[in-house]
Amino acid sequence: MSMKQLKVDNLFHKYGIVEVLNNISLSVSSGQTLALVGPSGCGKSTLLHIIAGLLTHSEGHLEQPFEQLACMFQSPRLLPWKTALDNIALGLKARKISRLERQQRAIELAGQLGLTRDDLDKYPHELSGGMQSRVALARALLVSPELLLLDEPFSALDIGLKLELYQLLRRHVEEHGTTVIMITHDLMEAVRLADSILMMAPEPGRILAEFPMAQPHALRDDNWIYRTSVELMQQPLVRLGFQLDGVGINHEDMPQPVAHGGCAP
Amino acid sequence: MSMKQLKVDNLFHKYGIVEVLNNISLSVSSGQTLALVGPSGCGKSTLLHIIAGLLTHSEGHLEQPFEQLACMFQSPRLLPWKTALDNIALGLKARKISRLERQQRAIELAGQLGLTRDDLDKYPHELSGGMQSRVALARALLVSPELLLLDEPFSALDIGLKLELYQLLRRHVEEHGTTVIMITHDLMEAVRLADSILMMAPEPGRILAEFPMAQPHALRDDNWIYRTSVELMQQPLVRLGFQLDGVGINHEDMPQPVAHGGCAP
Amino acid sequence: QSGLPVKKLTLAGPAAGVSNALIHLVASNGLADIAEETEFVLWSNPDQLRALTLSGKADFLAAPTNVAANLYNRGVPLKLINVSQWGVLWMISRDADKKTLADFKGEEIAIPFRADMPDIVFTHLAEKQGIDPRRDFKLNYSATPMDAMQLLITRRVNHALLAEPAVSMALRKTKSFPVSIIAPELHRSVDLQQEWGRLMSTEARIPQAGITVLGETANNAQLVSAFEAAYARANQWCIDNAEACGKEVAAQIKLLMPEAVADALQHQNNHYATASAARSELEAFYQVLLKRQPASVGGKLPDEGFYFSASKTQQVTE
Amino acid sequence: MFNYFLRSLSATLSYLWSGWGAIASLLLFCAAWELAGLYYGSLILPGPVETLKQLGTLFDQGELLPELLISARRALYGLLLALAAGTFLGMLAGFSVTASILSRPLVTLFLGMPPIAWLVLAMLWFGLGDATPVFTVFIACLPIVFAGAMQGTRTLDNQLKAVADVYGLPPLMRLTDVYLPHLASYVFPAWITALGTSWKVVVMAELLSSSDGVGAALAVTRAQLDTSGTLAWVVAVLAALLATEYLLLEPIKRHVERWRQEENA
Amino acid sequence: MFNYFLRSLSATLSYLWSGWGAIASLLLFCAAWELAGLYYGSLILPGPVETLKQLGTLFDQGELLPELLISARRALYGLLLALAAGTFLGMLAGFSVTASILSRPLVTLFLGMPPIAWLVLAMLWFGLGDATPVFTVFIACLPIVFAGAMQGTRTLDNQLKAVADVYGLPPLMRLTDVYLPHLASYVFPAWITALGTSWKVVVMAELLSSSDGVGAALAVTRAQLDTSGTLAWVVAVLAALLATEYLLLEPIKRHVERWRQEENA
Ligand SMILES: Nc1ncnc2c1ncn2[C@@H]1O[C@H](COP(=O)(O)OP(=O)(O)OP(=O)(O)O)[C@@H](O)[C@H]1O
Ligand SMILES: Nc1ncnc2c1ncn2[C@@H]1O[C@H](COP(=O)(O)OP(=O)(O)OP(=O)(O)O)[C@@H](O)[C@H]1O
Ligand SMILES: [Mg+2]
Ligand SMILES: [Mg+2]
Repeated sequence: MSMKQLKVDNLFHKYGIVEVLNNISLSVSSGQTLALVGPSGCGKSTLLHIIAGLLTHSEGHLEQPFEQLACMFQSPRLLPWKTALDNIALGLKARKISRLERQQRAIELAGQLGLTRDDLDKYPHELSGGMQSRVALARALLVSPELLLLDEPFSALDIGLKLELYQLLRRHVEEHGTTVIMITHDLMEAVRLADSILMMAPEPGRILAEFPMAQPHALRDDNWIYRTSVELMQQPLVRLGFQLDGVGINHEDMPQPVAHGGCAP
Repeated sequence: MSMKQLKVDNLFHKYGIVEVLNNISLSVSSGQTLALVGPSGCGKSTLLHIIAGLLTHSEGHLEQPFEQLACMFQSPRLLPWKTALDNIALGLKARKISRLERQQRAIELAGQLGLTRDDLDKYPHELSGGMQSRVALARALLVSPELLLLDEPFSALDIGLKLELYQLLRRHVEEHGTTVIMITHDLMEAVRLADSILMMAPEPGRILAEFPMAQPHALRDDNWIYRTSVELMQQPLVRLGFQLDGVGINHEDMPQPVAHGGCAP
Repeated sequence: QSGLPVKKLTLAGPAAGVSNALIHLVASNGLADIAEETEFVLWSNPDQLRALTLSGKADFLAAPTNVAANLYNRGVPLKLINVSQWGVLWMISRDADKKTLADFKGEEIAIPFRADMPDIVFTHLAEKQGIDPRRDFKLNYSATPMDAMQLLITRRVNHALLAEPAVSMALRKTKSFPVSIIAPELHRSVDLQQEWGRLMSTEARIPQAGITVLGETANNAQLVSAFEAAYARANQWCIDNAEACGKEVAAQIKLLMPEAVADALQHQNNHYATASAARSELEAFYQVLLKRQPASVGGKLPDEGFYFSASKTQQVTE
Repeated sequence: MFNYFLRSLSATLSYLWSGWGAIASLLLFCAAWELAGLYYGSLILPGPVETLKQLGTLFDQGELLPELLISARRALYGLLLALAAGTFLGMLAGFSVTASILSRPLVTLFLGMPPIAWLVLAMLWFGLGDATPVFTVFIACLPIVFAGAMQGTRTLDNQLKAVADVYGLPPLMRLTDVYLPHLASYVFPAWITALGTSWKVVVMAELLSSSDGVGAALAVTRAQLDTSGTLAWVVAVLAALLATEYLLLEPIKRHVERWRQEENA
Repeated sequence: MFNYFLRSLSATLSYLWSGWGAIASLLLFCAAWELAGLYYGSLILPGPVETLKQLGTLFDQGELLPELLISARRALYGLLLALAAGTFLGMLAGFSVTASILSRPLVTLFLGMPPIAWLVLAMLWFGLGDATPVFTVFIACLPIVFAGAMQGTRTLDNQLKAVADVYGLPPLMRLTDVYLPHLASYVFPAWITALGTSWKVVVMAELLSSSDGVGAALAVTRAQLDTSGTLAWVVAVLAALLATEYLLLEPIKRHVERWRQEENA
C-alpha cells in the first residue's frame, strides 16, 4: 500500500464573520489514527466537515489524497424512510453492489455491532439512541473506506459495547489499513485508540498541542491506558484547554491565535 | 416540603407485539436522584418516556405525584425555528412569564452552562453538538421542575464542562429539592450524582439490581468515586448486564423475565 | 283585479334581438301606466336563466320559444305571450355563390352549440333536401357563437351557422380595420328561414323567440295585455328606428355594438304574432325539435296552458 | 418477517377502515343533497335518487362510458404531462436558486392566466381535438405540482444532503433514495390537488371548446335545462375522481409514507 | 445585535437580487410573446407593446382601476375565507385521524366538482352580486389550502410534539410556536397557488355570472373580438397577481422561514 498523507496547512474557517478555525495545521499518514480532543464548540466537527469536503474553508491549504472516505456524523443522520438495514447498506448501494450481497454484508457487520436481525427491520425512529449511533457507525465501516472520519462515535454507548467496539474498530483498521480521524470527549478512549492526540482550544478554534502515543497498540492494556490518561490530564495545556482549574483561561500560558489578513502562504 | 413519592409497580410495555419493559418496579422520593444504567436498547428511554407521560404503558401501575416536570431527551429536540435563547425560554413562555424576565433568566442560566450571548442568538443548526445538548439541558433546568428527567444529559460534553455541570446540577437539586431520574452510560457519573443506581438488562428490559449509594454527597471526592465505580464494576450482575465477560449472557446467573398473561394486579 | 300601475316590473332577456323592444320600453319609460318602476336584467347562460325563473325575480322573460316550452314542461309557471323573432338563422360564408344548404356539401362548417335549436333546424333542413349532415358536411361544433366567429375570422373555417346579432357582429368586424386584412369579405349566405319555407312548404319564417310572463303576474290579464300591446309598439319602433334602437341596446348590453344591432334589425323578418296566433306554427316547429332532441323542448308538446290568451283568465298550472 | 407481515396487515385493515369512514361521509353528503333537492325542486337541484336513475339511463343508452373515457384520456394525458414537467421543473427550481428565481414568476403567470387568454391560441395550434383540453389541463395543473416539488426540494435537510455527499451517492440514487422520499410528503397533496383539478378543468375545457367528452355532453344537458342529466354527468366525473384517488393514489401514498411514525409514539 | 443586523441586510440584498432575476425572466417572456405576436398578427395575438398601449387607454378612460378593484375585492374575500377555513379544517384533519377520514372525500368532491354543478345554487343563494364569484373563489381555493395544511400538520415530527407535551405548552402556544412554523413550509406554496387560482377563478366566474369586474369586461372585449383589449385586461390581472405575490407573500415567507439553513452549510 502506498503511503498517502492527509495534510492541513494554516487553515482558517469563518462562518459568516465569526472565525471558528484559526491556523490549523496537521497531517495524518495512511493507517494512522488521529484523535481530536477539545472543549465543546472549539471547532472539531467543523474541521472534520472541511476534511470530508462538506465545507469549503475560508483560507489555507488542504491536501486530501484518500479516495474512498466515510464519515460518521455527531448525530446519527439516518434516512428516516429507510430501515436500519438499508441505511447501513447505503454506501454499498451507491457503489452498485447487488441487493443480496450488500444486505448480507450489512447483516454480518451489524451483528458484530450488537444489532439483531429484528432491529435491522426497524425504521430509525423505532431504534434506541445507542442503536441509531451503531447503525451510523456500521454505515461508515461497511464501505471499508481509506479514510474514516468519526465524530464522537461511542458517546451514546454503554461500557460493555464500547469495549467491544474498540476492538472491532482496531481490527478493522489493522485489516484494511484505514486512516482514521476521530473526535472524542473521552481522553481514555483517545489514549486507547489513537496514534496521536491533538488538543484543541476554542475561540477561535486552534491547536494547542499534539501528544503522540508511541506505545504499540498490542501493548496497550487497561493499566497503561489508565496511567497514560492520568498523566495526560496532568499536562498544563490539557488542563488549560478543558479549563480544569477553574473558569477563565490564563491567556499568558496559552498559545495565542494567529492574527491574519490576506491569504496565507 | 411534603414527601412525595414516584412509584412504578409491575410495569410492562410493548411496542406492537415486542415486549420492551418487563415487570419494572421502582420508587423515588422527592429530593432523591435515581440513576438508570444498562446496555443500549434495554428500554431506559422508554421507561423515562412512560414516566414523563409521553407513552402509555401496556400494563401495571404508575403513580406520578409531581406536578411540574421537565424532560431532557436523548437527542436535543430543539425547535429549529427558534433561536437558542427562545428554545431555552420555551418552558417559561408556556408559563406566561413576560418576555423580558424569561430572557433574563435564560441568559443567566445559559451563562452558567458556558453558552455565550452570541451563541444564544444562533438557530439550532448553527450550534455545535455539545452546545445543542446544553441548550436542551438549560431548557429543562430553567423551569425549576419538581421532577427532572434526564436522558444521557452529559454524553456530548467534554470533561471540563462535565465537571462544572455536575456541580451545577447538584446545586440545583439541593436548592430546589428536585427529584431526578437520570439515564447515563457512565458508571462514574452515576456514582457521583445518584442516591441510588438501578441496573437494567435487555430483552426484555427489566431491573437486575439496585445499588443504593449511602455516602453523603458532600463526602464524595474523586477518590471515593473512582473506588466505588471500580467496586461496582466487579459486581457480577453489573458485569453480566454490560456483558463485560464476553458475548452471550449466562442465563442461569441472571434474574429471569417474568412471564405474564392477563392484567397484573 | 288589482289596479294598475303595479310597483315594479323586472324584464329579463338575452343579448339578442328579442330584447330590443324590452330595452326600449325601459329606456323610453314606455310602461309608465303599467308599472311605477321598470328594470331590465340580462341573462347570458342557462344557469342564470334557471336561477331567474326560480328566484321569482323576473316578471317578463324574453327567451327562445323552445326554451320557453322547455321551462314550461319542466314545471316553471310561465306563459308565452307573443313571438317576435321570426328569422335569425343565417349561414355566413366566405364564398358569395352558395345559395342552398346543398351547396355546402363537403365543406367544413362551424356551428355553435351542439344539439341546440340552430343545430337541430340546420340538420332538419339539410336532411329534408337529402343531405346526411354527418357524412356530407364536416361539422365543427364550438361552445359559443363567439368561438364560431373566431374560427371564421381567423380562417380556420370558411362557413358558419350563426344567429343574429352574431351575424351582424361578424360582418361588422370584418369590414373594419384591422380584421379586414385577414378576412377581406364575408357574406350573408343562405337564409335558413327561406329554406324552411321552401322545404316545409310554409311561410318563410321560423317562430324563434318571444316573451313569456312568469308566475303570479300571469294571472293579471289586464297587466299582461297592456304589456303585450306596449311591447308590440316598442317592437315596431325598433324596426322603424334601427339606429336609435341600436344605441339604446348597446348602452344596456355592452356585449353588442350599436351598428350590429341596427344591421340585424334591418335583416330580420318583420313578422309579429301573439302566442295564440302563432300556436300552429309553433307546434310544427316544436314537432321538429321533439323528433330530434326531445329534451330541448322538455319531452312533449306544451299544452293549452302554455299559450297566453287575453280572453280567458286561466289559473297558471303548477 | 413475521413482524413485517403483521405490520402490513394492520396497515391494510386501517386502510379499509378509513374507506368505511369515507363512505359514511359521502352518504352524509348525499343526505344533505337530498334535503336541498326536496327544498329546491328538480329544475334547480334534483335529488340523488333521480340523478342516479338518470345516470343509469345514460349508462344503458351506452352514452356514459365512451364520453367518460374520452374525458378521462384527456385529463390523464394533461395530468401526466403536468406531473412530469411540474415535478422536474419544481425540483430544478428547488436545487438551484437561479432556476427558482427565473422560473417562479413564469409559473405564477401560468397559474393566474385565465384560460381565455390562450384558448384562442390553443385552438389555432391544436384545433378542436384532444389537444386543447389536454393543454388546458396541463397549464392548470403544472403550477400546483411545481410549487409542491420546489418547496419539497428546498426543505430537504442539509444534514441528509451531507450524508448523500459523503457516501458518494450517484445522481439517480440521490434522487430516488434521498430527494423523492422526502419530496413525497410535499408532492402527494399537490398530486391529489392536481388530480382533482384535472378532472374539473377537462370538463370546463370541453364545455368551452369541444364537441365530445363529458364537458360537451354537459353543455348539451345544460342548454336543454336538463338538470338531472347535468348532475348525472357531474356525479359520473366525481365517482371517477374518487375512484382514482382512493384506489390508486392513496395506496401509493400509504406505501411510500409507511416509515412515518404513527400517532402515539 | 450586529450579527442580526448583518443577517437582515444580506437577506434584503438577496431579496432585491432575486427581484431582478424575476424581472429578467418576465422580460424574456415578453420577448417570446412579441415574436409570437409578430408571427400571428394582431387579430390573433397582439404583441406586448400594443397590449400595453391598450392598457394605457383603459387606464386613461378610468375603466381599469374600478373594475380591477371590484375583482380584487372579490378574489380577496374568497381567498381569505378559503385560507381561514382551509387552514383550520386542514389542521383539524391533520390532528385527528377521524376528522381526516371524514373530511377528505368531501374536499375531493369540492375540488373536482365543475362550477356548473352549483353555479345555479350560488346564484339563487347569493344573487348576481359579489357573493357568487366570492363563493366560486372560495370553493376553488379551499381544497388547495386544505391539502397543504393537513399534510403539514400530519408531518410534524412526533419528537417535537413530545417536547410540547412535556413543557406543557398551552394550546395557543402549541399552535403558534410549534405547528405554524412547521406548517409554513407546506402552507406557503399552497397559499401562493391559492392566490393565483383566486385571480383566475374570479375572472372566469365574472365572465359567467356577473355584470361588472374584470371578467365582465373581458366578456365584452371578447364578444367584440377586441383581442388586444382582452389581453390588456389579462395583463392587468397578472400584474396585480405578481405584485401581490412579490410584494406581500414572498417577504412574509422569507421572514417566517429565515431559520432555514442556507445552501452551503
Ligand atoms: N452552520 C453554522 N453557522 C454558524 N456557526 C456555526 C455553524 N456550525 C457551527 N457553528 C459554530 O462554530 C463553532 C464550532 O462548532 P463545531 O460544531 O465545530 O464545534 P465542536 O468542536 O464540534 O463542538 P462539540 O464538541 O460541542 O460538538 C461553534 O461556536 C458553533 O456555534
Ligand atoms: N417507537 C418504537 N417502536 C418500536 N420499537 C421501539 C420504539 N422505540 C424504541 N423501540 C425499541 O425498544 C427498545 C428499547 O428502546 P429504548 O430507546 O428505550 O432503549 P434505551 O435503553 O434508551 O437504549 P439506548 O441506551 O441505546 O438509548 C429497543 O429495542 C428499540 O428498538
Ligand atoms: Mg461537534
Ligand atoms: Mg435511550
